[in-house]
Amino acid sequence: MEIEKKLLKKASLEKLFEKLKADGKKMYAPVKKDKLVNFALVDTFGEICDDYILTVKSAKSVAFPKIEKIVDYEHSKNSSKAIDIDVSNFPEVVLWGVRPCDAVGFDSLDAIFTWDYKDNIYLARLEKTSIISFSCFKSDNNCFCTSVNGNPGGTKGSDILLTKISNGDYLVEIITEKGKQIIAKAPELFEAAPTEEKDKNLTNVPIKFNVKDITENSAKFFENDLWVEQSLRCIGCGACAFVCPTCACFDIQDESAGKNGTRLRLWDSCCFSLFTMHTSGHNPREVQSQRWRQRIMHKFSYMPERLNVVGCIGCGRCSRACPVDMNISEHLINLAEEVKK
Amino acid sequence: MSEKFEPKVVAFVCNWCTYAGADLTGTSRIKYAPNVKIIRFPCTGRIDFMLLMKAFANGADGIIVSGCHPNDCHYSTGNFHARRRWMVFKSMLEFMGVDTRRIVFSWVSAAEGAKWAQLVNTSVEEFRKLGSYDAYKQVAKLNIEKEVFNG
Amino acid sequence: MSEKNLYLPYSMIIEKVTEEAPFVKTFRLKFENEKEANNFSFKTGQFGEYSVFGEGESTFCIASSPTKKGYIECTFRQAGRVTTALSNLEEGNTIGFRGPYGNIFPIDDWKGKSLLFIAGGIALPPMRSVIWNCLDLRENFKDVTIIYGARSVADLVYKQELRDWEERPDVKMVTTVDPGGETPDWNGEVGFVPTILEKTAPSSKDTIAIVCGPPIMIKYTFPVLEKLGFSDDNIYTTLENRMKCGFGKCGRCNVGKVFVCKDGPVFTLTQLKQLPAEY
Amino acid sequence: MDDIRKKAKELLENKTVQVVIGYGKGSGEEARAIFVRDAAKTDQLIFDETCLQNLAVYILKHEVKHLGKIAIVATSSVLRSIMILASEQQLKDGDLVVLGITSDGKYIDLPNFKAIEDYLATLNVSITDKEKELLKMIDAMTMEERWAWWQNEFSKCFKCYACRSACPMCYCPKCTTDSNQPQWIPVASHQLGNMEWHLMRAMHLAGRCINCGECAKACPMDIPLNLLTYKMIDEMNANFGVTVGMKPDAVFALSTFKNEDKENFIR
Repeated sequence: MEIEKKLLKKASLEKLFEKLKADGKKMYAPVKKDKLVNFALVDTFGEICDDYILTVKSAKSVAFPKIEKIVDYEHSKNSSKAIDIDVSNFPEVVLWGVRPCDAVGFDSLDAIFTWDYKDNIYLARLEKTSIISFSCFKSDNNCFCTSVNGNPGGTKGSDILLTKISNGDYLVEIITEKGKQIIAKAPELFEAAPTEEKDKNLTNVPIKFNVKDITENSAKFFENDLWVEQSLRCIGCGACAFVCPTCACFDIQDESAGKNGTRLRLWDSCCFSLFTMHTSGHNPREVQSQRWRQRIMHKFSYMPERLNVVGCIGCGRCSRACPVDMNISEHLINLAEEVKK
Repeated sequence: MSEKFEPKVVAFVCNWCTYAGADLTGTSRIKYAPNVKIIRFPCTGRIDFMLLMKAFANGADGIIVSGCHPNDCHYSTGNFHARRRWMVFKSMLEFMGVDTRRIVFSWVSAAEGAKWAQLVNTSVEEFRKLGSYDAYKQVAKLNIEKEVFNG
Repeated sequence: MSEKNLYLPYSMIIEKVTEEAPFVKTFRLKFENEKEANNFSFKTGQFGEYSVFGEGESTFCIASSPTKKGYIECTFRQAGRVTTALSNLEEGNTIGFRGPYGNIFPIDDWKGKSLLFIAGGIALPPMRSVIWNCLDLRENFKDVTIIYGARSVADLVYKQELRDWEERPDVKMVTTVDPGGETPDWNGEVGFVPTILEKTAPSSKDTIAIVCGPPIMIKYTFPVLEKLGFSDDNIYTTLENRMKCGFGKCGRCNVGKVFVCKDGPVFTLTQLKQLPAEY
Repeated sequence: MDDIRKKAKELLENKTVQVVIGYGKGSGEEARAIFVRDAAKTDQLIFDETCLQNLAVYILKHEVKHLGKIAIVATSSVLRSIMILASEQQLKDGDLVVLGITSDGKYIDLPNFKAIEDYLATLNVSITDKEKELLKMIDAMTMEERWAWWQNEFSKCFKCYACRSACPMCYCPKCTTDSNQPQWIPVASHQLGNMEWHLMRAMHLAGRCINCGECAKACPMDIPLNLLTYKMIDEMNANFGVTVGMKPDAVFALSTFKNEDKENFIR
């Protein structure tokens, strides 16, 4: 559908929030708590934080949470049965204050969760989610969305994108049907689109490398000393994967209480040695450099080749969260340079 | 009027002293509170702190840990080692806000059948007064939707 | 949402338990729900996720042949948490099963050719499915040779079937045990599989070789096959990697860009040689 | 600092060591760990107030060990970690070259464990006033408040295990939390799983933690995990009179006992 543009007065933003809230939707927005800004359920507009580059954790948990029930079961010595979960009663959610990069992240998740087999749980959660994004007016050195085909004002993945213009009002871009329905809840709040150009209100994120250099030459990289060099200081925690908007690898675990139990899907990370460890003790990715290679290759080689999408949206969260300063864009620049050798 | 609350109590005891002591309580026909489920260990030194936490997670309202008196350990020093660990463990739990009134440590020898009965009775009475350990049970319960929207 | 829950397993009743070797058992599984049974089909080479509720899921190939209707079989060795729980189950108990997943042995393409099966230890189960499939369609193939080895006589799995194959005039069956693993009344071969393969020296002419076994056996078998004149395209094997989902989402079974669960588990040596050494 | 660079260069040139673990410029404000293997690159080594990481975490890392003999730029945290690793038989005297450094960047020659022990004895290694303050704050809370406070902190955890990975004392090849027979700690990052994980971690570090604070620094969710282990240090001091990580041959306080250990909590 063609993007429709409108104007939302600064003062009307809260009204829009109230309208959606009154509509019975769960509002999920960035909240500052104990120094960190993260998405959380909010009751009032006042709780929402608007002064942040990015939340620490990504928005993915609304459709791919850290713990997700996938099957219920009953079990006893003589009878066991699995019980399907009811995806129809997932709540309607509005994801408010998403950054354009996070919104694009759902594209990568979609690609994974619909690759031949369609994951109905993820899809059901996402279907019930409306994404209201806000363009970036701030960025830092860790941001590199423009290097991976992104843009601080990109519309892809969002249902509605709001860009703050110079007088404090918002340029509203209605991107999807879902977005249209949201606008329809409060049509009186919206006016004719402003003439002011959107781009001049966006932060400037310089392009650091050409992603095609990496995705198209990845075959050259697999056997390369670079991986060891880059990952020597990596301590093998999962912080990068857990804050990442596109990391979708997961673990499945059962938890029982008496006769009843739940099969859970949990976030997992390819940086953990246990991730690929066989029961026999054999581990195909035995050392950290192999696991680091997997993380980068999965995003920049395997996903582009198999799923037609780059598995990284350049938010830089992994670099910010890393306890040992594994800076992903720095490593990607290295890789891009390696091609030219 | 609801039924009177009866605490669920788990006792972690060593095989050589307290278990034998509890046995003596029975053979001496001394009655004591039926709330307690006894779990026998080779030695108090074997009682891993995580086992106590598992008891709480599975609905215990109180825990009794008991073994041989100092210098009576079947393995000479198991209870001395256990004592140090309990000390540290107890203060860690207190620091985290776990209700340590619900964990009773004791020494009961194989000859102290009466002490065992008294220990269980007084402990159960204390646990009964404290009521159900709901704070812990809340945490132990899986609340998926809450976790989903916990970001 | 019309999509089905991908993670919801079928309920399967354990119809028969066979003790194959120490710590190795075979379950014959029957669908609890008849409708599900009728809609279910699989092809040889595919695998599934077997679950014990409360313990988790484990990945094994389907060890029975698609030509044997009405049930599936799996053979597993008690090793981890799930397989330990499985081996404690009895006939009549229920387990969960998801599948079939993965690609297949292209037996239709093998029509008119000779077949050479080489297996070691607990890797006979994936092979057994394709062996029975081919034997049940015996007229489609020329010579059939099976070379199977295990550490000791006790460790040989499917002992009755090994005898059945031995007795068939249309199968050349070679059974071997590692040196030291033989019993006084053992009348099979003694020696490692690659050595016995070299000794048996089957012809490579118009022959497909299917190899399954522990990595070390595979490593020493391929050069022998090459010496015998097998081309990489005519050598098949199956890969195993840790899996959780079975359908390309959980992200742990990939070897380079290849996902064992979707692109495998069956690979030709040609394909294998293109993969990075990460399995 | 120049002394350290000179020393590192010398060690690499005469092939005494194959790698020098030290601090280098990071991508942000904080310095990062670097692994210098080329004598010509020793000028990349820096030391200032941004050099905070406890580098001892790399001593036992497979790929670092694989490079050959190690020299390590050692702040007092690193030195104390080395003492623990030595007392737990993970390191022998002479396994690595220690390039001691004071908090203001002066090189100290520490040729062997004895020298480290003597040097550490001159330092004040008690917990800082700020740490004491925090402990006091929590100690002053009621039981219910403490429970609520910690549950709120634990609710942020998503089990990335950065706390474990960043800790030089967490070197077990297989962690209790990775064991599934039995499943000691739930894998899931829910309330119970998080609490049990942090309790277990703290208990397994009791009497071994040297208060470098890496766990809390590493936590992407800013959970003040080190409070748990500070508390343990306090306990060790108060109950057993032990300051952890001062001697290469110290006996782990929880694998020994005294007849007169306090038992006023035992009925």
